[in-house]
Amino acid sequence: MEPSEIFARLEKQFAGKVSDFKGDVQEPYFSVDAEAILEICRFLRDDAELKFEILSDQTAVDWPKEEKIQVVYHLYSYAHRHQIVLKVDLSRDNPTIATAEGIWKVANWFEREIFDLFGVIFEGHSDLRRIMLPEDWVGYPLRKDYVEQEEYDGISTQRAPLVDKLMR
Amino acid sequence: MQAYLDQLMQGGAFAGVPREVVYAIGMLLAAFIVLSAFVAPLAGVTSWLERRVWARMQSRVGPNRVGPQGILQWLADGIKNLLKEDIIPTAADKKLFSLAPYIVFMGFLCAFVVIPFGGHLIVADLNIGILYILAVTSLVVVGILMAGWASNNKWSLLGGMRSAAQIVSYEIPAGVSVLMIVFLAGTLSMQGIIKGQGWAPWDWYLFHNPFTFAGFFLYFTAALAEGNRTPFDIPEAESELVAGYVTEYSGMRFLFFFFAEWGNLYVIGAVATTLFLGGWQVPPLAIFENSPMLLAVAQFVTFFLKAYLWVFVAMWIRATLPRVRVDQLMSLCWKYMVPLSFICLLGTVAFMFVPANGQRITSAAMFGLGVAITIIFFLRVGFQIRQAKPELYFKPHI
Amino acid sequence: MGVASYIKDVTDTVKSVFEGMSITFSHLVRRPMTIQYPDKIPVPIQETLPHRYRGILEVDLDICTGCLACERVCPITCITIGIDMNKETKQRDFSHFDIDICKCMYCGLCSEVCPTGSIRHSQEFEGASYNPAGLVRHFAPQPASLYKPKKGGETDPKLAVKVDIGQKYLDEFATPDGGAAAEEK
Amino acid sequence: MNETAQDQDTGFHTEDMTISVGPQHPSTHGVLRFVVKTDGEVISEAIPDVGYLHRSIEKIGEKVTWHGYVPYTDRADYLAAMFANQGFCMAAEKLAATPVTRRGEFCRVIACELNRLASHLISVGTFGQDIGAMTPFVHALRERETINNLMEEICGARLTYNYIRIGGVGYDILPETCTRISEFLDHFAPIVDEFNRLLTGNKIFIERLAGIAVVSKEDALQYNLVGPNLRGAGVKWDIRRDIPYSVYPELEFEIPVGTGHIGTLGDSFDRYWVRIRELQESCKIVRQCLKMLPKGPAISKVARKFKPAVGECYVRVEAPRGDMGFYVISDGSEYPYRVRIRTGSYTAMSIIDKLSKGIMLADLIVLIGSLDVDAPEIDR
Repeated sequence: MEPSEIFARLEKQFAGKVSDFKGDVQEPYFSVDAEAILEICRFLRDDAELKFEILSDQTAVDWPKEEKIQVVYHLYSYAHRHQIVLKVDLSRDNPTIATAEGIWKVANWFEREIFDLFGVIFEGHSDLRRIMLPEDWVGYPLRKDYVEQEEYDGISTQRAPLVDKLMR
Repeated sequence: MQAYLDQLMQGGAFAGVPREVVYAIGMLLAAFIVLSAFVAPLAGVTSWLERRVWARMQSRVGPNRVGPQGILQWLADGIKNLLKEDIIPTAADKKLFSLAPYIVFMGFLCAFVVIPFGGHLIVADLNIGILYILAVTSLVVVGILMAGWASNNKWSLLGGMRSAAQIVSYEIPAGVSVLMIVFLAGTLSMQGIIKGQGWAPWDWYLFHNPFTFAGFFLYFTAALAEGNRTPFDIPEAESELVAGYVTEYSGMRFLFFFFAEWGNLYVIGAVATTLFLGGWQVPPLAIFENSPMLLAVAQFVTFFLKAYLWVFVAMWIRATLPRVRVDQLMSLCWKYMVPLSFICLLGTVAFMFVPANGQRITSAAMFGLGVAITIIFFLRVGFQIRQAKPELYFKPHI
Repeated sequence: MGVASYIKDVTDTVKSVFEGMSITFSHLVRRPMTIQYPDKIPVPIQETLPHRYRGILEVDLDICTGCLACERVCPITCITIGIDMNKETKQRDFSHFDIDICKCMYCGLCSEVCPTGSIRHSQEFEGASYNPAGLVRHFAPQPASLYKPKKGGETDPKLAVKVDIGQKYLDEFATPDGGAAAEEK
Repeated sequence: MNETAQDQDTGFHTEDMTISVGPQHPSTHGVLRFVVKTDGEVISEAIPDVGYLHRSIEKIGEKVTWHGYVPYTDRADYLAAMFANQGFCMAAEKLAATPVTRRGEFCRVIACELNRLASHLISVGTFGQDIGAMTPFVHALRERETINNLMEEICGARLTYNYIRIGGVGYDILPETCTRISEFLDHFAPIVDEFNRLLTGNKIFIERLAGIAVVSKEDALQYNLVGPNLRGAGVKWDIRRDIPYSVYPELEFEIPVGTGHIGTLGDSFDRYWVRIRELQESCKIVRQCLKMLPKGPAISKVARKFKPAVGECYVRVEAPRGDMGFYVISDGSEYPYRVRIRTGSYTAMSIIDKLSKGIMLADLIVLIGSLDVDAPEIDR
């Protein structure tokens, strides 16, 4: 199924909850309302014509200028060999979204990583802990305005450069 | 030994010293000589040879720097380990922790008492020799369990527990296989068993009948398991249990465990040789008749080479096979080896009623089978070499 | 468990062990693959490395034009070049040309962009040092003048040799075609 | 604490033992850690703990230029660096609509498949070592060493290649290198057979693998297993064939799928066996590529200041550990806006928690080895 058809189908099913379809890019995507993400994901997975049984990738992108963090879902269907990208915009101050763990189990770890590196809270997640960084790390490194803490457990996070600073 | 001391005392030596003290000092001296002159180099050289053999089987070179072809590597390793810091973990049970290596070591060293290196070269030809060996080698399990428990480490504990289960289970097939030979020889004495066989291969118990032939492999497998060798090295399985019961050991204590393991290999080979391979029996050549010294040397060399062949086989098996899982180890023992060894035992007993002529024919046939298997094996080795296309062996830049 | 499968298990085990042992035994008589390092080879190890080997960076300052292309392209910023105006000769001089080998990840980007082949990967790879500062290579210990390529080829014979070495390096290593394009011509 | 009915029967009080497997453990390849709760030898739970090798490669991607990021992608999975190179370069080419020369594509495939050989060899080799067979491990590494030598000849590095560049490949494969590669392949084919006779056919090895840690097809899809792990579960899915890229459509190769002929479909043996057969398939691919290698430049003209158009793309490549996805966003500047690397080991690691329930401690090692999880790829 073509991405535009998928979008049309979803628009019919979930009027007003999906928007901004972009079809003329490399991977066509559309935006989804944060509240509706669970039901749309479940529909995408279970509908016989769509059958997106694979959550290829789930990640987030920080857009400080637009004041949003975008959670991106890359879905793929082995049965129908089509793919679609969902984007959910969240506020940067309090990014909260429902977990997709119940739909694709792999989302468990993807969401942990997003929580770790972006600070997005996934409501209903069974095990929302930091995964890459230590439990007591401060800040969310993949946010654009992240500043590394100066020391961690008494160890400096910086190393003095051995060669002089660049003179460009 | 005792007779020799008696002789000395009659000659007037050690006047005024109580007889028992002389005996005790004499035994200690003998033990020291055996330990330092035979067992230590043996275990050491075995460790070096194992690494070399292993390396060659893996297309490597192996340790070849210390001494000619690296033969003194074991000395360097020993000195290194002696100089290392002896660490006893704070939470360990200090007494048991320090004691365990010695118990393991003692278990294997005591076996040397009854190993018949030659017609007269034996410390004590006990009339229950083989039973004694089975008994003292089981002491090892006490030491290993002690090490595993006293280390206060979960890996060590798991290793110790595995070892206990393993060694106790494999005593049974090993014991039954030994029993087979005891029935045939009618004695438990090591020298008696050897004297029951001849110098020629077809006179060996190995080729006595099909059941002893199978029994030999059962014994060897069970002995490998008792010696914690691959494929049964699950107590120290380094990819699962880090190092098993030796995880917390370091320096000399660590070395003692491996000393015992490599020495034990020789004990396995020696017992197999005694039971199945005719021991020190040499052909009755004319030159031996006038020279007991030469005879003793020939017997010692024969026995040593036969026993060492099985040490080599154990190294070779270690280089070849993966490790079994702990439950598979148990099922291998109880489902396969125990029934098979009992079948072999019954078969041997039944075979004892076969008339002497029939026995001789069977021996010859079994010897033929043995030779055939060896020939097939070497043909297969040739096939493997041809199959790997050595002419295409890829040469690196160098 | 049937008797047949029981027997099959036993024979399978015996057969596969036999097979495996024949393979390991056959390796006893094959040539080992390893070599004695670092001695016991007829030539120094550096000479056995392929031409494109990316070892520790070296700079031939005599033919460096000071274009700073390597400094800009370095993703890890381990190269720093300082160029000052020499007041006496009114020419630009290198004040320093340092490479932090600690940081360098041997990606080869710098030697590819170099127009004269002055910065290049040597065949050297043993870079152990007692402290990190020992791994900083100073290629311009005292101020040195920049190289100016002359039209119509280099005339100074000493420099000409170096220019040729650099050009040869560029042709054989840094050009993406690896000489294949030249072959076609 | 886990009181079972048996405890009440015997009156004994037993507790679960908590063991920390790793990060320094001989068979957690690299630095993985599992908090394992066991009842004796039987695992009741193994909780993976990752992050010991986190090098923030995704963050670095936002700070270096497009060309400069290629050597960093090497480090994402240093056992199969070529694929990360290719994935990122494909993403950049897609964004900037840069053409790739035909010779460049073939050079890429040759290098990638050689790299796949090297990666699978280390995977099956260390798998043997985990189970206690040391000799196959060294034999596998011996062959990998020759591949490393070939790689050194092709691009000058043994592990972190930085070979594939935006627009093609950095260095052309020379004719003499081609000869050496085909010589190596002639030598390698019988070695794989020997490896099979030595290890794969071994009864103990089969017993250790067959029926252990079975991944059903549903689980494989739910947990998004990819690559040999997915194919081992019986799903015939290979990016090279199903979402074709590069010149793979022109090449003939099979996609090995788990059959469950020994044990159960989707068990450890199937995953292992898929890898072994992929070795042979990769040899086939390299042979074809060497024959078809066209003349021409190896890289197309790409600006030094590479600035792709604003946009985003998601590119998949079939790495040895499965689908490696590169989600790259460009804001039109000299630096990528966001680079996301989605790796096969990461999802494979997340299934271990589920599969480890009720297996033995020794099987956990088999499970880790058969999923071929690779610490650098998980943590990035």
